[in-house]
Amino acid sequence: MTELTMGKALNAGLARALADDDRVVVMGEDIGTLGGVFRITDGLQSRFGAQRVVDTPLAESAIVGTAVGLAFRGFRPVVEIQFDGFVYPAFDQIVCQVAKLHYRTRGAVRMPITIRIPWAGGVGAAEHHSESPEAYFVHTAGLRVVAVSNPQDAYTMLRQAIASDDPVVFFEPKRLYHAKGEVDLDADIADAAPMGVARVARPGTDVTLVTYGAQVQVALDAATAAEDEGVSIEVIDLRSLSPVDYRTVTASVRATGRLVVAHEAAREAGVGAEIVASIAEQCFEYLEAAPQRVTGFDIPYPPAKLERHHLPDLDRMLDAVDRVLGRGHRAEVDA
Amino acid sequence: MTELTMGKALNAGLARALADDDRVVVMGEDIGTLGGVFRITDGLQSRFGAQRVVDTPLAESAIVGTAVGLAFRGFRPVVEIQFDGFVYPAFDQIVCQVAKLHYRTRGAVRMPITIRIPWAGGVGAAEHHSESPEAYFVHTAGLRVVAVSNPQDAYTMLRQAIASDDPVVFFEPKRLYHAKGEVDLDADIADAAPMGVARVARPGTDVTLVTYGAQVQVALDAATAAEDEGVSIEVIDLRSLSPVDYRTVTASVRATGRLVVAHEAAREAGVGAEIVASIAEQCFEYLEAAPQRVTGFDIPYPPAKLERHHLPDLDRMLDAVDRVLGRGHRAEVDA
Amino acid sequence: MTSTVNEAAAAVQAEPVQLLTPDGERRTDHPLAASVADIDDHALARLYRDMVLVRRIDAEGVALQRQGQLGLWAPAEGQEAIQTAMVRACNDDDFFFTSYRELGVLVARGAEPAQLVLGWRGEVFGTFDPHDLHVATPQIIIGAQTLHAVGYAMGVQRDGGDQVAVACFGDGATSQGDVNEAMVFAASFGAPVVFVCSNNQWAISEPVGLQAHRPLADRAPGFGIPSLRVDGNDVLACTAAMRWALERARSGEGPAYIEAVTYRLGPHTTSDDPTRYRTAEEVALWRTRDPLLRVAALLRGRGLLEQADAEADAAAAEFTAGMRRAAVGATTRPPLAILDHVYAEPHTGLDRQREQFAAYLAGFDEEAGA
Amino acid sequence: MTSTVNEAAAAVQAEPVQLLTPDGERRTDHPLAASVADIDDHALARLYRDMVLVRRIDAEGVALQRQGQLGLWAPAEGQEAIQTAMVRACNDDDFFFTSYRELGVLVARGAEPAQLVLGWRGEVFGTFDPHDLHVATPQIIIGAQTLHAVGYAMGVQRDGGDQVAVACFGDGATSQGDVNEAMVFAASFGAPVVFVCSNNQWAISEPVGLQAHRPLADRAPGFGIPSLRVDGNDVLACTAAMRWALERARSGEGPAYIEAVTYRLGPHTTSDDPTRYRTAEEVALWRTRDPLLRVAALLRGRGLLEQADAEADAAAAEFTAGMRRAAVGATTRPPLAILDHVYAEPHTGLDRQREQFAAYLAGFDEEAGA
Ligand SMILES: Cc1ncc(C[n+]2csc(CCOP(=O)(O)OP(=O)(O)O)c2C)c(N)n1
Ligand SMILES: Cc1ncc(C[n+]2csc(CCOP(=O)(O)OP(=O)(O)O)c2C)c(N)n1
Ligand SMILES: [Mg+2]
Ligand SMILES: [Mg+2]
Repeated sequence: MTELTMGKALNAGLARALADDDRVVVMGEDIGTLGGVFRITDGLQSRFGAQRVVDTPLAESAIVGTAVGLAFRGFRPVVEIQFDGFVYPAFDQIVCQVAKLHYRTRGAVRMPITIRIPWAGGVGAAEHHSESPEAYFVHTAGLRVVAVSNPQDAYTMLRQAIASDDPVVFFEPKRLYHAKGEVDLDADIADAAPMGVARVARPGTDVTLVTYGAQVQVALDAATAAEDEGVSIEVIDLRSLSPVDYRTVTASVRATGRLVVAHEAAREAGVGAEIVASIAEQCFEYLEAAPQRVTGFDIPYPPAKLERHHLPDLDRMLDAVDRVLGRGHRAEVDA
Repeated sequence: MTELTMGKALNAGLARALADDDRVVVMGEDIGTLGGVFRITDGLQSRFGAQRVVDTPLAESAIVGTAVGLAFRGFRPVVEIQFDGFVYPAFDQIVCQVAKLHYRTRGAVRMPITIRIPWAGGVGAAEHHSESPEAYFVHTAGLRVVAVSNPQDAYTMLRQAIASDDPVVFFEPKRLYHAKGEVDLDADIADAAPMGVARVARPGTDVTLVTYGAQVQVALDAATAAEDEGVSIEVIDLRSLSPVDYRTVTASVRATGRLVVAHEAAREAGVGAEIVASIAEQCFEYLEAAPQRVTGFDIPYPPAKLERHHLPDLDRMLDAVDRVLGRGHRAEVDA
Repeated sequence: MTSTVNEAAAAVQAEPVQLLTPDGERRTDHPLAASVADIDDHALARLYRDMVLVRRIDAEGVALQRQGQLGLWAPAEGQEAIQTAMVRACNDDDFFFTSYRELGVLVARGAEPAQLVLGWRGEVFGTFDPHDLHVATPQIIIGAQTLHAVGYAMGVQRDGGDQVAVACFGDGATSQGDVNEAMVFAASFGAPVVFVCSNNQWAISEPVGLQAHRPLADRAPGFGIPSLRVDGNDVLACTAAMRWALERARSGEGPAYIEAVTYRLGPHTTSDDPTRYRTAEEVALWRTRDPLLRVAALLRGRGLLEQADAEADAAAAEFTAGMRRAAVGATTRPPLAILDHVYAEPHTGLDRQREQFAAYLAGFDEEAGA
Repeated sequence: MTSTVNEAAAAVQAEPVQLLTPDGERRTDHPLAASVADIDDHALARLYRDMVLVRRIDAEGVALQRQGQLGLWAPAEGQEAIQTAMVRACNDDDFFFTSYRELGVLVARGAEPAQLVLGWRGEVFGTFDPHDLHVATPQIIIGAQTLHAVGYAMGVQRDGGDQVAVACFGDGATSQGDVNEAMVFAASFGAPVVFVCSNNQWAISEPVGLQAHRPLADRAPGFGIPSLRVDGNDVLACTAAMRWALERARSGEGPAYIEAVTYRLGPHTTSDDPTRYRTAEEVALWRTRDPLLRVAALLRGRGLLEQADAEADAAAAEFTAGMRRAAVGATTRPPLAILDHVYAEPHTGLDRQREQFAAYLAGFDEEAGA
């Protein structure tokens, strides 16, 4: 085990994938000489050469579109979208090509493309640099969508994503890039939990709190705080947003009878809506209270100085926990 | 009252908007000389001139992006996206500009842009011509999203959308373009129900069936069929997908205790997820059974010869109604 | 000011390159003529047969659509020369990324009759394995395939192959961001890709003059990509242009661009009514420039036409009969097939939907049985 | 072949237009010189003061960021000439659509100190009413604003105004689909828009040579848009180019394109470390081409420098003090403000969220009170 930041773990995962399979090509803006604006690809170009770690011209649709062509030729492209808010120019190529080509060709052409996205807020950034677009991709059949919450998952799941024969949209919470954790760099990715499986980050008995990405740590903190008040929260880190590991989520809700889902993204038709709806359908008779969502508001991501009011925090999570326990001392906050 | 097809009602709505306000400009591919591939803009260019009804070069991002510029200059652009599946190249301009400019400028710049989208399946079309992308826009704060189900709404709501100072994504179910209905062409749009309000398309007491667009007719047929079996279905035509008129929906569910939501779009993080989640939250104590969704599968839209298996139909709606009534005689179909 | 301002090089190439006149005369005075000197009368007869076959297949497609056997068809009539020349100038493993209209590419690459009809019939999307024909599934999203071609060519650069990628698109497509980005990437990386714009004068109802006020071939040089504007109804000029472009690309000189000036003689698709936006005179004028007529005239002069026609007729009769059989005899896949091939690897969400859908369908069988 | 193949007109304009040498000599031999003959020494002194003010404001922005008063700053150092010239050549109601780096445009249009800092501080996005300054809120999505400029110009065509829209973007932006589509639409409609590409040699860490192997100005003519390549560090050449472009646009001749060859002397933003991707020598070389130095040299020769510097110093001192006050004294809006202005009209969904958020916030007050 080695202690690494999430950023370094991702770098190690990319290096390992590049070393293991010469069909892996890493592409994006500023990822070569500079090593990426977050340095996630630091040193990779000098180690693997400019043919394998490619600085591209400034055009996201072309980055993804040429990745599709590389996949036609048998490569495994890993593309970096510089910030979450810059994925939209590539949306057409992602939705109409990356997601659909395997279906269109009835399996004759595979799209083993990994789309890495430095993601979400909480870092005091400018407009368009703190977006949570994951629901768009979850709603798009043909894609797999994952979100990591710690260095070990970052390392392992990135390698799994690159190894997957399906396209994977890979969300990296940028506010955790500097967070440290133990990483087993030698573990076989086949032995590790598959990227489609959720993780019970903290067991509990009273309330199931489902979340992903940077919010996992907030949820764990909320669980610790709640413990003092005698409430036992089970925190589930989804890891995979599409497909969702409902086996793990339903098992928990069947035990607790209460569900809170938290994410930074806007609420309307977000991932939380899907989780609440699926659980309402699948665990109706187990639910003891109305499920609750703690989410960003249905607004454009606000300016940096105000972002903390938009983001779920410990108080808002605990408020929702109170509500789901029927002891809401504040007005309902989220609907 | 005049009997009109939905296509002609839309044409009349556009003509009226062009006549009433010379700041209205209609733009798109093939909408001028040809009158649009669906003839929705038929005759408008010869009547209002090529400066007001504009055939544009073939580029959706530019169509929406120049509409933004026209809005900066005080115009009210109405753009046509030729088919649902061709909106994605414009996604960046819609999500980052159209939806956010009013927020970005704290109200100094308005985006009264209407984006018309011939929409959804059931017409035996080629790939990319039968998409239901509405959830992407519902998840995008700053947009209003509406879907029409009959000629009168088509006429009135299109005029309301154009008159709105907010951007509106306007979905027109192409399989209803030839469906006829009575239209009051003289009604004042201020007197008509606002576009944000849902409509009880058929009252009922046992189950609330919520849907929109072309599925409204399917739902009404299902309600008729169910009546024979002694089940009374209340059909709600949402009309507005963002915001959803929860007042109407919750009132119904509080009365029936049972909810089915139907749409053609894929299920994961779709509009149905939002409705089920919101109702689970807002009407928990009224629900007598797990809500049910009847949706397209989580697959790319399938080839024409197979599309009927993908689309909700009377049988699948009745199956869900049976399930929500606890008398499912078939296996659960949707989850 | 004229010495300072950059204007597109107006006079470099006023007229599209033509090596075979509408009267069937070969032009040998043109600098490009030498590059097709090896194409003798018999080779021309083969190209002619290819083109006639495409025309017949196209007509059969339209007929099948009119008879309700196909949902739609996008006619290629009038564009047979560039489509045929493109493929014949290539190696078999050069990879094509085309739009929906490049019927001639599929035919020249040996697509089976069923592969030409089952897509338009709405049975499946892709009708062939792209790796078999070295042709990607025809693209409907205008221009998207040009980026795929560039990416493929970048792959060739990386694995040391000698293939060239060919990006085929229309005049309307030149307005799309993707097509321009494709030129940026191709030029930046010097990728072995050939851009072939079939300027058939119309993008549905929009004349090419709405997309651009200048020849489309003028666009590429500013991106650092040399271009040629050729008579797209002249199979020799198209061949010469392709050879020039392929040679450059294969020898590592990077991308090249061809504008083939041609005409869509038929409607945009069988759903389209072109009389709403263009005159009968215009169509009549272009009929005089028919790519088949000029080769026929030449072959007639050489006494080779009759045999070429007979051979083409025979091949076409067999092929179109196959199309008809394939359409009429098509069996639609079972409902559950719509859930196949969404993913390459198992997917718990979809597996669950499949199970439930199967049970639902089985319920009907039970009902029927009961 | 050379007579047939289209290559970009290589020799039309080898060197960027220069009317003021780095030594401060005015060139009168150039065909464009006449168009700025009216700019006498005093007018040059005014331009100089404008540019110095921008440089000082820029330095203050960097300083405020370093002191933690701002979250970020995108330095404009080195690009003052084109930014200032652009605005000064325009009418007050010509409308600018810029990127985040066009500080000089905002300054020349009279933005207040607070309007230059509150955005970078993270208090608000738009700091001014675009209709007041006739400048759109600076754009972060690379290239997106170029389409807005074209649309605005299309609006001018429709309401009969005489304004011109100016689209400002960088060298990196030229690769984006949107920028190319903007040229397509502008050319197609003959819209009164001027494209100004500030080629500062770098797009973050990527040299312009990665985006294009040819001068960026070569791109436009193929779209039917004439272009000029000018020394972007030469305020006279920039002014001449803008006058040429504006004159064309205003008289109905359609769009024009200017590539201003300049250099970003500072980092991409205050978060960037340019030593990772470029050499000190390169920066030193460009420092000799500083747009301020050459005007200063001329003014010094005319005995006007001292006064111009004194005036600029005074203006800068006042302005930067205002920036500091605005930053340090900024009050962050209350939490509920994040829900304002999402829509222009009432929205039931958001109204409900506002109510609930207000009640939630009030809960804290009660707790605190209790
Ligand atoms: C992104 C996108 N927008 C719109 C369409 C609808 N559409 C289909 S074909 C066509 C015209 C294409 O014209 P051109 O590129 O000249 O090709 P041609 O059909 O003439 O071969 C249009 C607008 C589409 N398929 N994709
Ligand atoms: C669509 C999009 N992609 C990526 C970025 C990230 N980004 C910000 S500035 C920049 C470089 C822009 O270079 P250039 O156009 O030359 O302008 P400059 O910064 O040099 O003024 C990049 C890649 C962005 N803002 N928007
Ligand atoms: Mg065409
Ligand atoms: Mg730059």
